[in-house]
This record gives sequence, C-alpha cells and structure tokens, in this order.
Amino acid sequence: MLQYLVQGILLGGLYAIIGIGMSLVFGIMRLTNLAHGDLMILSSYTALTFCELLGGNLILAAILTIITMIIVGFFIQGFLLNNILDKGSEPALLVTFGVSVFLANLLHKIFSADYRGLANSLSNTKVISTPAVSISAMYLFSFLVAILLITGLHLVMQYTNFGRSIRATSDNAMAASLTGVNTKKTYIYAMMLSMGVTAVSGVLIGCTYTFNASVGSSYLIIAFGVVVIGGMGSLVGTLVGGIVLGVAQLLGSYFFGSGVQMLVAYVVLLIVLATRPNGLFARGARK
Amino acid sequence: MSMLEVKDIEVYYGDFQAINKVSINVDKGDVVSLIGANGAGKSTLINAICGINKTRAGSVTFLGKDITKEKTSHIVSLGLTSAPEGSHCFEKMTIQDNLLMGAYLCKSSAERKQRLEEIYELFPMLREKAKQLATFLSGGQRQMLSIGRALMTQPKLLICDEISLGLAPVVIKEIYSQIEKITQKGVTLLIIDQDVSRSLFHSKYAYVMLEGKIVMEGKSSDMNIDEVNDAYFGINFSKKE
Amino acid sequence: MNEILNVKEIGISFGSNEVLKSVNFTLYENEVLGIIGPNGAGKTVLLNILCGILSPHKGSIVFEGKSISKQKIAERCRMGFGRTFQVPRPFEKMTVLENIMVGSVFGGGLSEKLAKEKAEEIAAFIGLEDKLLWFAGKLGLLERKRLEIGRALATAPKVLLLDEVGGGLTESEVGSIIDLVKKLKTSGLSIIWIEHIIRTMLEGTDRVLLVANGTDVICGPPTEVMSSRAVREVYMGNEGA
Amino acid sequence: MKNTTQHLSARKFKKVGKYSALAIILILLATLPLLNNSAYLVSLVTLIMIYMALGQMWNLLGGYAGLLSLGMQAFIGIGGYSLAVLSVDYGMNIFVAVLIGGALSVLFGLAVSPALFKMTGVYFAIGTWVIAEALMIFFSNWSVVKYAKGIMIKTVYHLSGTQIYYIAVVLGIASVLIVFLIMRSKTGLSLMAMRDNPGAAEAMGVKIFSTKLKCYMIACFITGIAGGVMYINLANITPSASISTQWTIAMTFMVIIGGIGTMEGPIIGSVIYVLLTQYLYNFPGSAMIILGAIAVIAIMIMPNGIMGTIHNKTGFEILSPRRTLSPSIKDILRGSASDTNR
Repeated sequence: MLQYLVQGILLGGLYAIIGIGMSLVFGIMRLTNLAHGDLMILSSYTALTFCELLGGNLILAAILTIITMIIVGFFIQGFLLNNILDKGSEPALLVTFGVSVFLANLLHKIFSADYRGLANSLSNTKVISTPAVSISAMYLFSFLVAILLITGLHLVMQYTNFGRSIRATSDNAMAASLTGVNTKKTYIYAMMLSMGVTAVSGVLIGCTYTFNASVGSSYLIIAFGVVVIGGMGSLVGTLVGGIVLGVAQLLGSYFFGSGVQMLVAYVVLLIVLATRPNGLFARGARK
Repeated sequence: MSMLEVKDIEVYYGDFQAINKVSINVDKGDVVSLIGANGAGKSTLINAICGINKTRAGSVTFLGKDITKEKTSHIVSLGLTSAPEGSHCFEKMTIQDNLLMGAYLCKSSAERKQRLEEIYELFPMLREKAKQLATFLSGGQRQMLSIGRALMTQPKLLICDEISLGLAPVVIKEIYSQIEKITQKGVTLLIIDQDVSRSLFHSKYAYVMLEGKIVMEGKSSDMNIDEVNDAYFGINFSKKE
Repeated sequence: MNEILNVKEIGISFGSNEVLKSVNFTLYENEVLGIIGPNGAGKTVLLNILCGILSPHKGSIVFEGKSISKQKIAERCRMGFGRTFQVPRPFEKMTVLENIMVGSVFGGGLSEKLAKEKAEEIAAFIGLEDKLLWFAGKLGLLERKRLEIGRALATAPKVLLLDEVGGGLTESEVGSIIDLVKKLKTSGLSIIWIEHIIRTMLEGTDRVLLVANGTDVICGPPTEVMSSRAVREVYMGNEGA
Repeated sequence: MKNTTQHLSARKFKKVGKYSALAIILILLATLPLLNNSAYLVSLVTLIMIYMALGQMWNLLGGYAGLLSLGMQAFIGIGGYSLAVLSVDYGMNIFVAVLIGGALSVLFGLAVSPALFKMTGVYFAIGTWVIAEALMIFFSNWSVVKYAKGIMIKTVYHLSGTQIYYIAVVLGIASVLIVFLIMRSKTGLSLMAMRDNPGAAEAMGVKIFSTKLKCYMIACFITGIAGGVMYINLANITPSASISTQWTIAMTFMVIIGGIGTMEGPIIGSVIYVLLTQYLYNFPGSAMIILGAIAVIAIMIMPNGIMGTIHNKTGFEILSPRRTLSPSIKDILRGSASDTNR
C-alpha cells in the first residue's frame, strides 16, 4: 500500500510534466490541443532516433529532441493554428484533432506497431530498496524534473518580461497589444515553450515506459485530466493534478488489479469534470 | 505641427458602416477631445487608429508615417497608444505587473523601474495596492491603472478612451487633475469623454461625433455648450425647451 | 393604471465593480418607459436581469403580483417577457419566417401551423413580409433590427424589452422605428425602451427613467426629465449645469 | 407579375426535379444487388449506409445541438456487444438483439447524462471520450463479454452480403429520414436556432437543456443500432476495436468534410470517406495519414465543409428543413406584387 502511494505520487510528477504543455497552450489561447499526446510520442520517437544515431548518448539526444520539438511548435502555431484561431475555437480544436490523426498514423507507418523504449541506466537502479517500499531512480528523477520545471516556469512567468507578456495576452489580448505585444508572435512563443516541455515529457515517458504510435491518445487523456483537476492554466495546480491522477491510478491497481488501474483514474477524472469543471482549485471563476 | 492625421477613414462591421469618412487632426502638445454619445463610434475610431479595427478606406498618419495598415504592437512602438476603458485591465495580474506590462518594449530593467516610480508618483494609490490583483480594484482605480499602464509605454500621443465611464464626479475630478500633469510632461492627448463641459474645459480643440460621423469641430473655448448638446444628441432640443 | 412590473432595490456587482447599487421603478400596463443613462450606467445589465440572463445579488422583481426572481430565461420568456438585443442576433442560416416562428412556437407556445400564421402576420406588421423566405443573414441592419423586434413580438410578450433598437440607424430609419414602437403601444403592450438617441425618448415614450451611478436618479414625463438638472449633470458634467 | 410567376414555376420545377431525383436514388438503392452482381459495389454501399447513419447522428449532436462528442464509439461498442452476447450466448434473434443494443445505448446515455451535461464545450468532448475509454477498459476486464479477446459473432455468418446490404440501407435511410423529420418538427426549429445563436434562442423560450438531452438520446439509440449493424457486417468484435477512436475520427471527418450543421453534409461525407478509405486501402498504413492531412487542410480552407460552402454561396439545399409560406399570405403577396406591377 505504501509502495503504491509513494510510487503514485512520484508518477504524478511525470504526469504533471505531460500536463504543463497542454496547460500553457490552454491558458494563453483557450485551445485544447488534441494532438498533445501524439506530439509527446513524436518526441519519444525523435529521442529514440537521435539516440540510435548518436550511439546511445541519451542526454545529447534529449537536448536535440527539445530543440526539434520547439521548431515543430513554431510550425504548428505559425502555419496552422494562428491562421484558424480567428475563426473560432471549434475549427482550431478540429485542426488539432486532424494533426493528431495524421501524426499517430505517420509514426505508426515509420516505426511500426512494436513497443519501444529508451534505454537508460536510471530505470534499473533503485534509490530505495526495502521490503515495504522500493523506488526506481527513474520515477524519482522524473518527479524532481517536474518540480524543477514547474518552479522554473513559475519564475519565468512571474518575474520576466516574457512571462508577463504571456500572462497579459492570455488575460486580455487587446489590451496586451496596446502595450506593444505582438499577440500572434506570443502565441507562437507559447506553443514553442509548450512543445519544449512536451519534448521533456516525451523523453521521460520513453525512459519510464515502453511506447508505440497508438499510446498518444491515452496520454492526451492524462494530460487533460491533470489540467482539469489542477485548474486550466495553473502551473502549481498541474503538479497536484498529476499527483491526484497518479495516486488514483496506482491505488486502483492496488485494490482492483493492474488491468483496471486506468479505469479508476478515469472515474476520478470524470467525477472532477462533473463536479468541479473549473478544477479543484479554481478560485471563483469570472463570468 | 500635426502629430496625428486621420483622413477620411471608413470602418465596417460586416455590412454595417460604423465610421463614415472621419477626419481628425491632433497637433503636438495639444489636448484634443472627442465627444459623442454612446454608440456614436468613438471607440471604433480609436481602435481603428490603433490598428485593432481594420479600416476599409482612408489613411492614418502618425509623425509623418503612414500607419493605416500597421500592427498594433508596431504602432505602440512608434509612440502612439490608447488607455482603454478600465474594464481592460489584466485582471489576474498584480497592479505592478499590469504597469510593468506597459514597459514591455523597454529592454532595460533599470529603466522599467524608473518608469514605474514615475507612475507611482503620479498615482500614489497604485503604489499602495502594487501587490494586489487588478480584479479587486474599483472603477476609478482601474481607470488610473489603465492610464498608468499606457503611460509606461512612454507614448508621444496618448488616447484616453471613455475616461469618465461610470465614475463618480469626485473621481473624475481627480483623474483630470492627473491629466494636466501628464500634459506638462509633454505628452499629447486625445481624450474621449461623454462629459461634454468637462472635456471642453480641459481641451484645446474638440470634435463631436454622431452616428459614425464628425458633426462639429472647433476650438474648445469657442464652442457653445448648447450647440454641442444639439450636435451630441442629433436634435435641436435646446430650442424645444 | 395597473402595475405590471415592479422592480425594487436591484443591485449587482461584477467582481468589485458594483454596476447597479439600487434601482427601483414601476412599469404600468400599456406604457412605454424609456431608460436613459450614460454609457456604462448598467442599462443593458438591467435588461439582462429582467429577462433572467443575469441574476441580481439583491432586490426583487415582481411581475403581475408574483416574484419572478427564480425563473430562468426561457421560463420568463414564456411568462411574457420579450426582448431584443442591442446587436441583433438573428439565426443567420434560417429564413425570416423561421426566425419569427422560433419565437411564436417556443415563446408563444403555438402549434407550428398557428405559429406560421402568426409569424406571417408579424412579418407584415414589421414590414418584412416580402422577405419572409430570405435567409436572415442576408438582411441589412435596419431589417435585422426589425426582425429582432418581430421575433420578440412573436413570443407573445406582455412586457417588451427594447435594447437600443435605434442605434446605428440613419435619421429617417430612426423615425420609422419610433412609428413602429407607437404601433406596438396601441396593440396594448407594455414596453421598456433603452435608447441613447434622445429624440426617440422624447417622441416615443410616456415616461423616462434616468439611471446613473448605479441608481435610478429621476423618473417622469420625457420633456420634464430631459430638461431636468439631473440629466444635465449626468451628461454634461457639473460645470454645464 | 410575370417575374413572380416565373419565379414560382421555376421553384415548382426545381421541387419536382428534387423529388424525382430522390425517387431515382431510392429505386437504385433498392435494386442495386439485382442490377449489379458485383459483390464489391454492394459491400461498398453497405459501408456507406452504415457510416451515413453514424455521421448523421454525430452531426445532430455536433452540428445542431452544440454537443461536440468524441465518445460516440461507446455506443458502437454497446450495440456491437449486445448483438454478440445476446445472439451468441443467449440465442436471441439478431434483429431483436440489435434493437436491444439501441435501447441499452439509451440507458447508458441516460445513466451518464447527469454527469456529462454538467460539462460544456471541450470539457464535454473530453468527458464523452473518457467515458468511452473507461468503458473499453471495463469491457476488457469483464467476463460476460469474454474480456479483451472478443467474440466471434457466429450467428451472423449465415447472412448473405445482399441481406446485410438491405439491413444497412434501411438503417442509412432511416437515419436520414429521422434527422429530416426532426428538422421539420418543432425540435428542428429549436435546434437550428440553437446552432445559429444559443443565447437568442434561449431568450425566445427555447429550452436548451431538454432539447440537447433529447438529441443525445436519439443519437445514442441510432448509434447503438448502427454499431449492431456494423458488427453484423464485421462478424468479429473486440473491446479495443469496437470502442475505438477510429470511429470518432471517421464521424468527425465525414461531417467536417461534408459540412457541419447541414443534413446533406454527412451523406456526402460518408460517400467520400468510404470511397477514400477504400482507395487508400492500396497504400497500407498511409490511409489515415492522408485522411488526417485532408481534414486539416479542409478545415483551414473550407471550415463550413462542402455543403456549408455551397449553401453559403447559393442557398442550395437538397433536404430542405425550410418552412414554406401558408397559401393565404402567398395570395396576398402575389396580389401586392401584381398591384405594383400594374
């Protein structure tokens, strides 16, 4: 039981990273990126490819993946979404859905349906190994990365000119443009940032679990769940959301068996969706 | 010297013409007021000047440059911005962050701080509430924040939209007293107000708008308040009485 | 005259912004009550409260002797509140006939057949009978405003709420809207009419209510209210009075 | 006067043309297996008909009621499994089993609706999807449906392609007819109003919530039945294939390409979708990539879809929900037109 609880909390960190990218995009342009899960798996595969090309240098591969995904973010926002956002939220949502279908199947075609993984030393190392609790170094590492990312992003958002411009644009785009912010460009930056974080989550997922082209959609649900539970657009909320989902999943596994662990997580998500659609921590939303 | 020259611009919402061949002129160092009832098209005109609304015809020239088709962010960098009515504050940001946003285009953090100090001197109330979220401000405080934020961009020409909207007379008086200080700093002002006599009193030149057109203009001191009333409402109602 | 609607101490705030503090007024049967007030005074908010889109934080609304504070939008419509929107909101991909039928079927509670006859009758009344089969999206502004009134009429209202039906129209078009409202009054409706075009208020209403600073300032016959000191103060500022 | 009568006769002519075209299509559909002995064509039209039913229902929700659902695959699964379990394990007649599948879909829809209808917009979309995924996991762990390994539906083996074809045609036409009848009813009037401007519709007395719920129930029922018919055709069901986002992708694609919020959209969309996937069958693995790309490009350049774009330009409709004028006002209008002409 303790084992499941601790592991659930640590898994929550990984889930939080998956959620951050989605939360950023939603926070600033009120758009749910339905391709988020597939973009994450795209980064897992990108890391895998770089890793193979570089003869197993995972750290360099991870850095190259982050750069690649930031460029991908630039193209997605600059050439697709910026042109459709003016036409309302529904067309943009459907575009991301189309991108999701496109990407998932493209990856399937290139890499086949075989499950792959990113070889690394951390996942086989145990940091704690007692009869009651045994913790993989990978889980702990992911959790630390999550804390670092959230803290870092929080500082950037609160205290830099760039962070302020993102918050301002998401608050009131017209007023932001009157202070000299180019809102379309800000959207591009936000998407690039989101994709950079997504690349990190893709690498971590690749190191923790095996993946194939079709698992993207289940990670989308996790990302969405994290964001909904934590409250759309809130960074700290994302960590809480991740932990709630992670713990729900692993306690589900403890009580009902591993086959239905996701079912429990989904039910928790549905309850939150139905009762607190603005997230558990939403301060009385306006409007 | 003419700072802003708007010539025959037309703005449409779909098929509906909101602005019909409007021309105005703002000279450097002046305070110009734009008067008109609700729905006359004042805000639409301002948004067209700032590049938020697209114009279908006509031209906008600022400091000799044609800015008709420019992006808002570029127009702001040239030194023209507007302080939108107070409901356009960044609700979820603190007062200080709201103001710092105004200095977005300023790259030096030391200078940002200095500008912030200047605004706090102008509106001491904002310093008191610096760490509070904008959403908790009252109407008058929002108006001051909006003006303060716009001043942070260090504009050469500042447009104040609906400056007295829904405010109590005492607050309006306070805002106008700050406006005078702003002009002393060399900022040219275009003020939009529904409060006719006050805007005439505080401005050098005035335009009256009705239904998307300029129906009257002239030196504020020469304008007769009854004539302005008639133009404002589009009837001869002073004579009817 | 019998009271049809009684509004007492209605107040509402958005965040810390108290838009309406305490508004009181009575509407009598078969009366046209005009509501004026500066931009941002909360006139449209008041209308939204009356038809159930917003719920007030305090105060009571009594309609035909019964409190209706708890009724939702659609229910109030069926009880007898018809309204128009400031910016017309036609169902663009439906024909004029169908637009009006939505009102007569759901608001008026008629069968399709009777609803169609009623819709045709109303179309003739508002002067759109030759455009019954046009898609509403193809209509011009004046026609949209007429359709807006037509749809509200189709819900068989006892109280009709008009939100700036004259805004954005030309002088002669405003005249035709005034005639239309006069025609409505003779058919026995009680009407609340928000408008900033003062002419419509003078010519088209029985009484005028001035709303400013979140309260009802003065209410009475139109010429009396228009020439009152209160109106001059609100619109022209203290110096003008 | 002349103009008006010409206009009217042209209208009448158009109407006659439209009805005869519809009649020809119906006769063709009824006699296709007799006229043409190509099993391929018959199976193609079978698929088109089933997909048409799915598309119509998705459009009823997403196009009219403002309920963008990404989880209708749950009902395909319920429909398919009702057929499989009831007919294979309990020896029930397959048609009864399919109908019960529709009924169970409605019950499931009702059961989740209190939670679901608290969500709006994208929350609703994802909420429906999560419910479908949860149902998929549940089925994969449920003994009654033989866990994840699925069921061979042996009870439908004896049906010939032609028989399945007729079942599908009945389903396809019924789904179009149902949507058509809804659109011509009071509910249709409120649905179109809600599609164009929900706020104004509510202010005119339309009960938004109950109308949405009504649509959702109808869509659950027909989608459940379509799921049953789909698995009469496929004859082998597993949780991951039946409750799969592939169905949602198909439904969304059809409606977006064909034209969201139009009755003809899903019809055109289903033809395009089936033909395209059949054609792309020759490029294994690439079909969905191309489909995804087409969808993205289509939304970028033509957000209203084929029918929506045509309709915006010309006002052309095949299945018109339009109300006609009553004869009395026609006379008056004709009278006034002739008056002015004189």
